[in-house]
Amino acid sequence: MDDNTGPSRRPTLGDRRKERIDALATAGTVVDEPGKSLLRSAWERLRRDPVFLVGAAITLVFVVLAIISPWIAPWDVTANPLIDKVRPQSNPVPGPEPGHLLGADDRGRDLFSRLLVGSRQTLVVGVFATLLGLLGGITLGALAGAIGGFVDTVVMRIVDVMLSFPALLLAFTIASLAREPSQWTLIIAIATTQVPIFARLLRGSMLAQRSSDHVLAARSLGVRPRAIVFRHMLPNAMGPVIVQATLSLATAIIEAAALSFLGLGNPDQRQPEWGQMLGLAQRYISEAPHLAFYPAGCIIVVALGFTLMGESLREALDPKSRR
Amino acid sequence: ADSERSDDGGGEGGGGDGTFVFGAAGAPEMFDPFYATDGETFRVTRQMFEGLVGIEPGTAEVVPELATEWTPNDDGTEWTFTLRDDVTFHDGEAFNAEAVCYNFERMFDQNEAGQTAGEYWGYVMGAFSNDAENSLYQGCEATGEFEATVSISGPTSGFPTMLSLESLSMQSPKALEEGDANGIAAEGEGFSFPAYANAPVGTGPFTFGEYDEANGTISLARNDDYWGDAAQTSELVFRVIPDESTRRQELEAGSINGYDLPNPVDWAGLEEDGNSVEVRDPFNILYLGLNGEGNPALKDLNVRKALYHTLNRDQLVSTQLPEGAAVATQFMPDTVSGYNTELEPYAYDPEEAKRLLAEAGAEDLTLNFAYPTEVSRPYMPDPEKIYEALRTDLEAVGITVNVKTASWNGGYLDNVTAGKYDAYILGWTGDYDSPFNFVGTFFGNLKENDFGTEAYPWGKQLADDLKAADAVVDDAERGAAFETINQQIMDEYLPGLPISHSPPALVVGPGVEGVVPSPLTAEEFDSVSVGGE
Amino acid sequence: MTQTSDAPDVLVEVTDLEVYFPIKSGIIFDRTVGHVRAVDGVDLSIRRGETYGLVGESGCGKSTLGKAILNLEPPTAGSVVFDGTDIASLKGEDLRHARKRFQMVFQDPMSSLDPRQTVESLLLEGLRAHGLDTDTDATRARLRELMSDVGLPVAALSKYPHEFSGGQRQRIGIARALSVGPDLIVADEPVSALDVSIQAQVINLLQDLQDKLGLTYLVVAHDLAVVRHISDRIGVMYLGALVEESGGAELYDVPLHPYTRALMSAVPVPDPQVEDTREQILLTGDLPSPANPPSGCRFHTRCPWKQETLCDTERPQLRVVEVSGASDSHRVACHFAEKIASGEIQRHEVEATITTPGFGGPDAGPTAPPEAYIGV
Amino acid sequence: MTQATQHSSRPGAGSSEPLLSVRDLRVTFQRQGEEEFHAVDGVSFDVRPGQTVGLVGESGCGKSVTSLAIMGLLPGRGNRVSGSAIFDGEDLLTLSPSAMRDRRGSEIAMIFQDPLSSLNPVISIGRQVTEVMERHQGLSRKQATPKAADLLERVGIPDPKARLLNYPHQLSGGMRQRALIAMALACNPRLLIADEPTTALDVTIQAQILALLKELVVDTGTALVMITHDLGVVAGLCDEVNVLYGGKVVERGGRHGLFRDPRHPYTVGLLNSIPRLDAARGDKLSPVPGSVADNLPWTAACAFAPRCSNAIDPCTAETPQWEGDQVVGFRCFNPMGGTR
Amino acid sequence: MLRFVVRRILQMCLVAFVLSMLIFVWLRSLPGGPVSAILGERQTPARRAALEAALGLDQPLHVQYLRFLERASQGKFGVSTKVLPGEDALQVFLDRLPATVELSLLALFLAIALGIPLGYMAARRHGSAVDTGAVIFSLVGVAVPVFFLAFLLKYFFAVEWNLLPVSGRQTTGLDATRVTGMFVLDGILTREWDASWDAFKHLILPAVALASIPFAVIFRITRASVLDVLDEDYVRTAEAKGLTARVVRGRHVLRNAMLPVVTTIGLQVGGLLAGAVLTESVFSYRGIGDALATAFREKDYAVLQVLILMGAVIFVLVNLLVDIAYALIDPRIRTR
Ligand SMILES: Nc1ncnc2c1ncn2[C@@H]1O[C@H](COP(=O)(O)OP(=O)(O)OP(=O)(O)O)[C@@H](O)[C@H]1O
Ligand SMILES: Nc1ncnc2c1ncn2[C@@H]1O[C@H](COP(=O)(O)OP(=O)(O)OP(=O)(O)O)[C@@H](O)[C@H]1O
Ligand SMILES: [Mg+2]
Ligand SMILES: [Mg+2]
Repeated sequence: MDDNTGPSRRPTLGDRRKERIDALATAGTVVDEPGKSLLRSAWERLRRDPVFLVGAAITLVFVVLAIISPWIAPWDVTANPLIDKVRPQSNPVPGPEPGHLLGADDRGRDLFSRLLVGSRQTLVVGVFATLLGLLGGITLGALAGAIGGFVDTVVMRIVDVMLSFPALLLAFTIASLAREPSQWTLIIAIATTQVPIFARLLRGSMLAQRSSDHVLAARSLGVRPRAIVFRHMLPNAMGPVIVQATLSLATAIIEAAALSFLGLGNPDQRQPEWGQMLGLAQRYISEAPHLAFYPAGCIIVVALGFTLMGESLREALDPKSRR
Repeated sequence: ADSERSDDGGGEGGGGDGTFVFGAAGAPEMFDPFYATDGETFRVTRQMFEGLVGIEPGTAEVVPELATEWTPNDDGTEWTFTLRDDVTFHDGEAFNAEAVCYNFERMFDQNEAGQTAGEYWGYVMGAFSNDAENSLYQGCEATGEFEATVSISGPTSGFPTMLSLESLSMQSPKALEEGDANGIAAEGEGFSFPAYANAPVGTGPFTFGEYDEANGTISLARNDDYWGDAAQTSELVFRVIPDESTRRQELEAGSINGYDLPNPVDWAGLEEDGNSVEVRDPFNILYLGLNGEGNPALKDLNVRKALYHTLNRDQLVSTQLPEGAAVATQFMPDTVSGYNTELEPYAYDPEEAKRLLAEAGAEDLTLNFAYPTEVSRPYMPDPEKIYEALRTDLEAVGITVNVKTASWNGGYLDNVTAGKYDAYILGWTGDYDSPFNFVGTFFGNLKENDFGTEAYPWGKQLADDLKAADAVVDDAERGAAFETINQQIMDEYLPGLPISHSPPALVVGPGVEGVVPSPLTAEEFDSVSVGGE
Repeated sequence: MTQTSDAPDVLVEVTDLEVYFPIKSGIIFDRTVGHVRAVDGVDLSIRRGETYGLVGESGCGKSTLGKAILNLEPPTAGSVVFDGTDIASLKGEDLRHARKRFQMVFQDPMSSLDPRQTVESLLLEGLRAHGLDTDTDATRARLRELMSDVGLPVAALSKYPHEFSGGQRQRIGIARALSVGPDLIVADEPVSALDVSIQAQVINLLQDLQDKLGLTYLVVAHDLAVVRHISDRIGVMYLGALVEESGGAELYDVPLHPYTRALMSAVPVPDPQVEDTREQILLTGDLPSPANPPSGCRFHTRCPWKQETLCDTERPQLRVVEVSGASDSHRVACHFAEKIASGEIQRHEVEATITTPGFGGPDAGPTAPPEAYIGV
Repeated sequence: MTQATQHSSRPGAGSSEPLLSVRDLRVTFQRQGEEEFHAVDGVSFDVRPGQTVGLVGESGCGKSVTSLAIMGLLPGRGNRVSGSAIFDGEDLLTLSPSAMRDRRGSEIAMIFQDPLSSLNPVISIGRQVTEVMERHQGLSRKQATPKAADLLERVGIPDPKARLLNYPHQLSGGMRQRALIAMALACNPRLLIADEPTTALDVTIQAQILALLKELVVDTGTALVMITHDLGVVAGLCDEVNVLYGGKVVERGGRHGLFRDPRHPYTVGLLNSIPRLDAARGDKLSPVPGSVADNLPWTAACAFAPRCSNAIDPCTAETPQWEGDQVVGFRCFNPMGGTR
Repeated sequence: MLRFVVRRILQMCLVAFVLSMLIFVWLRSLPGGPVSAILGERQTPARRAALEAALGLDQPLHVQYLRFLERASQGKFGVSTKVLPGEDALQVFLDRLPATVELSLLALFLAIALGIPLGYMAARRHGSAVDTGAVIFSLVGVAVPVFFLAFLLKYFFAVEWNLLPVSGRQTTGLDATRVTGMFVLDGILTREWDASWDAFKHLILPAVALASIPFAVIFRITRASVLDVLDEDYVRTAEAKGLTARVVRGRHVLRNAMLPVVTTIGLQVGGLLAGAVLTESVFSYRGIGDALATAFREKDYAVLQVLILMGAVIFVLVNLLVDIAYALIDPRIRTR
């Protein structure tokens, strides 16, 4: 251990040094601090982020309402208790009265109950559309990202074309293709608009994963290709997709509202849905704008909740923005 | 450029200088009414063209217009029209019997494309020159300078009332000739129209100005050489404003003087703001169509009656339809001759309905019941609302309703025609005052009707009865025949369930006078004057 | 020095290895318009139990060569005979099974570990892939052994990579490579991402492991001092090809290639006295683009000993030269190596030329906006 | 303050007045929901005209933060800076932002580590050079352009006129770093701070850049603060070396003295960690064990104690004080060599 | 660069061809069709069949498509059935184009003029109340249905305060010379200032409504992009050079931050076309969107085909322009 070949003298270290090296090398204490997991530190940040908290609160209230609304709604949404008060000219939409907080709609159905229960359809459409979109996007993106080459080119060309269509127009096209509109047409239409976004996102991060060292390492270990895709690439590539999904929920809700506003939603309009309520309100916009105001407000607030949550989630998870 | 607002024209009465701006819901297709099919086009051409016969303002009654009188021969196959002698076309051409016959021959003698495009002629006359023996129209002869004789293949209630149809208006032979009016051609998926289609020449109180396509305005100018009373405004402008609430806002902002089909909801508000809502007499029928082919249970008359009893039509009419709407007792409104005043509406009686259903063994009836979207018709301003009400009633007696829907042009009509729905809502607005135009349209054609009457034992009988009644020359006799048929239809056949008649309205702003609402939505604006603010 | 015996027992024989990356471009469909010659005709052999060091400037193809040897980057041409089998021509399952014998250690200890796997599952993965985990107890024992080999506590098995420091992560990476019991380990810049003190720890570890397990190393690095420290033999790469190869000490004592000389003289030594007296051969300009390499000797554009003839026309091959101090395992690819060594040819100034980095890749479109907003 | 040292002769250290005098510089980061973190913990050093001062240390020891704090370029929120940095009689830390802007680029210039990301990709090299002159020398763009070409020539960029029109991506790493240096030199600054200017470069290029910097210091008398983790670079370039650990200077000396007779165990450890080109193969290196993560807080101990082979009891109980002066010294209870 | 443009144009042709086929098949596979639109309640199987035969719709799909191609090769894209019956669909498109161009340009201008500064401000004050407020505001822009926004705009600005016209493109009776079809421009060209002003007043409300979504998108991209750039090393270099805040902001931050924004603006053109459908309808604004809405409702195949196809072509062209503009700002692409 001497450095006689070196041109300069260096002090030799005492015996304690060897001990220490050995001790440290074998003990090799596992450190906790430096690389605190991204998720955990993200959570730490989120917990204190007022923007996130507001978003989460809105979302939570909305989800809870959507789940329990049928039980807490004061009226059956399909019943029309105030029908006899409706007069197309003199009283098109009965105003508030005891028992009917916000009055009724144009067929005497309790408006408040419908708004409340409307959250349910909205949530169902938003969630299912996003889930379906995720499913499709993940499949396509994973195919393109995992196989690459020709498959990638073909899939991405399709995705690019889909992306270049304005989302609403695309959804509209899909929805109008259905012979009979239903809630599922709506969901599928919106999911379709989400597919290319998720696909591109996933494919991008899959590609990044593909050329990453840890995948190369797995490959050099001789891990089977399928295991590489499912154990290494996909899980690591999912982060941005998940964040996007949160944001997509907001878009899905807005799009669903727009489509059912255009009459492409559930043909059974007895079950309330905010977009469809907005659509109905259009006829009364001059005389009873509140009919449009409530559902529009609900849509905005809920979309806001998801967006705020998604945005702050994205910022929290993005190492770049952790300044 | 001159940016004067349109509403400040003076209202000095006859021959005033004002401009009347009317908000139309859609753009006209073209200006040759012969090839046109839609109300927005007719609204414009109506101001420029006249027919041999006209309609008394405010009613559906036929009155003399370019012909002062007409007489049929005994079997009603030859009609002699005495024409006005003081009429010239806008281009200065004289209006006379030759011009009339020229017009008939022009309409009759269509090329292949013209036969399809000349929708209304085909509809009322049945055929064109290439299939002359099947045509109602058989010929026209100028029997004098101002006397023309039109022969038809057989008597019908529709003749000569049908000549009041906008499509069958009189147009200037010279202009027709020069503009190659019949030079229509099929091209691609549409028809290309000759130059004449955009340079119409008629005899009416207004002459064609210009169609500013880019701005969506059609302007007509007063015809100062009009044979009748000159129009009250010097200019008549139609502005295309597709959105309903925008039309209202335009009216409120004073930039238009009136518009068609105000939302019933707005009527009260509009009146409050000093506008006047002119409600037309209903000339339409909304019915619930039934299809026994698709759902055999419906073949049972009792089941159909039961369905009828479930419908709370009084409530529907009072809560969902505009004021002035009425519960229908038969397949035509009371303004039409042949209307049977004796008929009573089927009562709202769920108990009776249940009993009848039970009797027929159809307690757990399931209906594929459809309504159209993306449409608003005079007889159903909002189909979904009406549907919802009907559905609620049906479900109340334990009928299972499968909700079906499609957009009006996006398959609804096709599915109705193809019998894909067990039940559907649809209706009809009369073209002219003729019972056959209602019931004949519905059941007169045995092979092709939406009710599938061919499958019923009485179907052929009904069709024959209708034809026979239609061929009766005498008005009173014919009316009686139709009354009988109406009663049979409602009591014995009940192929569908007539629901209601709705009054469409139009609204004009303050200071506008002289609008006479027409049940046929055939308002003529020459009598309209525009006052100051 | 742990030089092997006279009859060299060759573990890896690389012949004429080429790795070209196509440059794609086209109007509607992309076609290949050229190649990046990342590795452009390399011959080398690695003996069993030795450490072969590969140095060169960034972008000269070291990593690509390392990966190509392991068939992680399919070679365009040439063969890599590993213990009698040509790895370069292996495919699919055969290749996968063969991987048990040769492993890789990466530069960046963080990115080469899957952040979502515990150390245990990272290590198990290799065992599983090769059916080595049949017996649970044996597997557990094996994991313990691995951990102690690389100097980590057993408790670390249940942790995730982010919970370790850089040096510890590199140890995990090494353990992973060791897990399947390979003969050859290719280490691509195993220490360049680490701080000096950690770097030294890892270097020591690598040496210990070699002694203990009889491993053969191919160490890729741009730091000549590191390579020199751990290698028995060193290959110097320039623009896709070896320009010189010899034993470590000999390379330092008798550098024959002008590039090696320049490289050697550029390495700063942490000793002011040496620094003050050191003669530096400053190269001008940068490494030319491998997509468009210079003709003849690849180094002629920057060579202070460049001659009027031969250098820019003929590509020199690796050869053994007759120079005092150079053994017969010392090969160099320079036309004038002897004359330079003897001082017959003198150094001169070189006019710097600008090297444009990159190579005409496909038409890259504009940067896409953040994906998240596309849906709006 | 005396100038004489027993170890080093200082070429170019003619002036006795320090140009920059950093005293007790502290930078504390406070991020939402996290504990305060002292990235720089009382650093003091002097820089004289024509002198090259090195700051060395492992990653995270606070080198960059020190330089950014002096330049007033620390990211806006969440940090606290105290102490002083007297430049030419003024405390840079208390200067108004606009006064600081006037100094930056003209009197004090800085070169960063990554030449690609430190150059604006969408602005031509020429423009990026001239804008400094426009800003500080009141030149028009026309007037500045020939000067910019001269500058590029001076930092060894061939065909400078043509290069002015190039964009960063069209240059190689070495050329980019030269361009960055040209920008820094544009207004003949009196102090140049180079934060790891060669770390991203190859050795051959590094040699070129180091030679260039050396030449500049000699030619212009500019003072240079050289930040690096490479002791080799320091050995070749610096007159004075500061070894940083955990945000504190743990040892300072002239380069000859420091390399010959390092006192702090950390310095020794660093030196022993480096494989040397001129050493034989096979010798085990003797690195500092453990990693920075093992640090103790300076407030109650020597941060290095857990990794220190020389640690004695006080090391984990007290903060070691600075032994020495502004020229040489160390911070250790149990230094190596023990001649002192 | 030229190669890039050629490449994109060829790609566009290919896309247009494929798209034309897709649209063709798509339209015809939709239920309903022009026949029911023309016949309405008078539809019977016989009349349907007759009309279908006359329009050639009874032919097998591939025959129809071949016919379409044949006509298209002669520059005829079919005749409108409902939007402007008898007119060639391409002419309908050309007639309607200026209106939409005028409207979209103003909307885009508004969206940019508001979105970029606001996005920049929000990024500079990242996390502050201003930032959050701006994010919420932009979200409202996305979530409020156009018809509702349009109603409010019309109600207040036109009806209540009588500041602007309710709908349409120009006051009726105003006798303006038409040159390009863009009324504001026409007024300027012919020096009919009042016509120009009048047309401009008609543009404001629809443009504001149309701008609501692109504004939100541009705002959010700008914000994200500025946040990214502020973190870049070269901004720090610029600061180290002592450049004034204004220069740092304009030359170094904004210019780089604009790159993704420019792309976004290109993508927004597609959105504008889609948005125009609703906006033009509620403002009775006779543009492409209005034609598209009518054509869809009335199943005017020829017009639908041409409008969608041309919309795609415009979209691709605009994005080509954007890419060129992009290359002009970004030397990394220009000098390739
Ligand atoms: N997948 C690839 N596609 C195209 N070119 C590549 C690819 N991988 C590497 N190259 C190019 O091949 C050349 C050699 O790359 P390589 O990574 O082997 O260099 P290196 O010597 O390892 O450099 P470094 O020291 O920077 O790691 C470089 O010019 C690089 O740009
Ligand atoms: N903006 C910041 N916010 C919080 N902590 C920071 C910030 N900038 C730096 N630090 C912390 O300050 C410490 C010193 O950082 P600094 O960048 O000065 O290290 P360095 O010596 O330059 O290291 P390197 O060699 O990696 O560049 C590090 O622990 C780093 O994490
Ligand atoms: Mg490499
Ligand atoms: Mg640093």
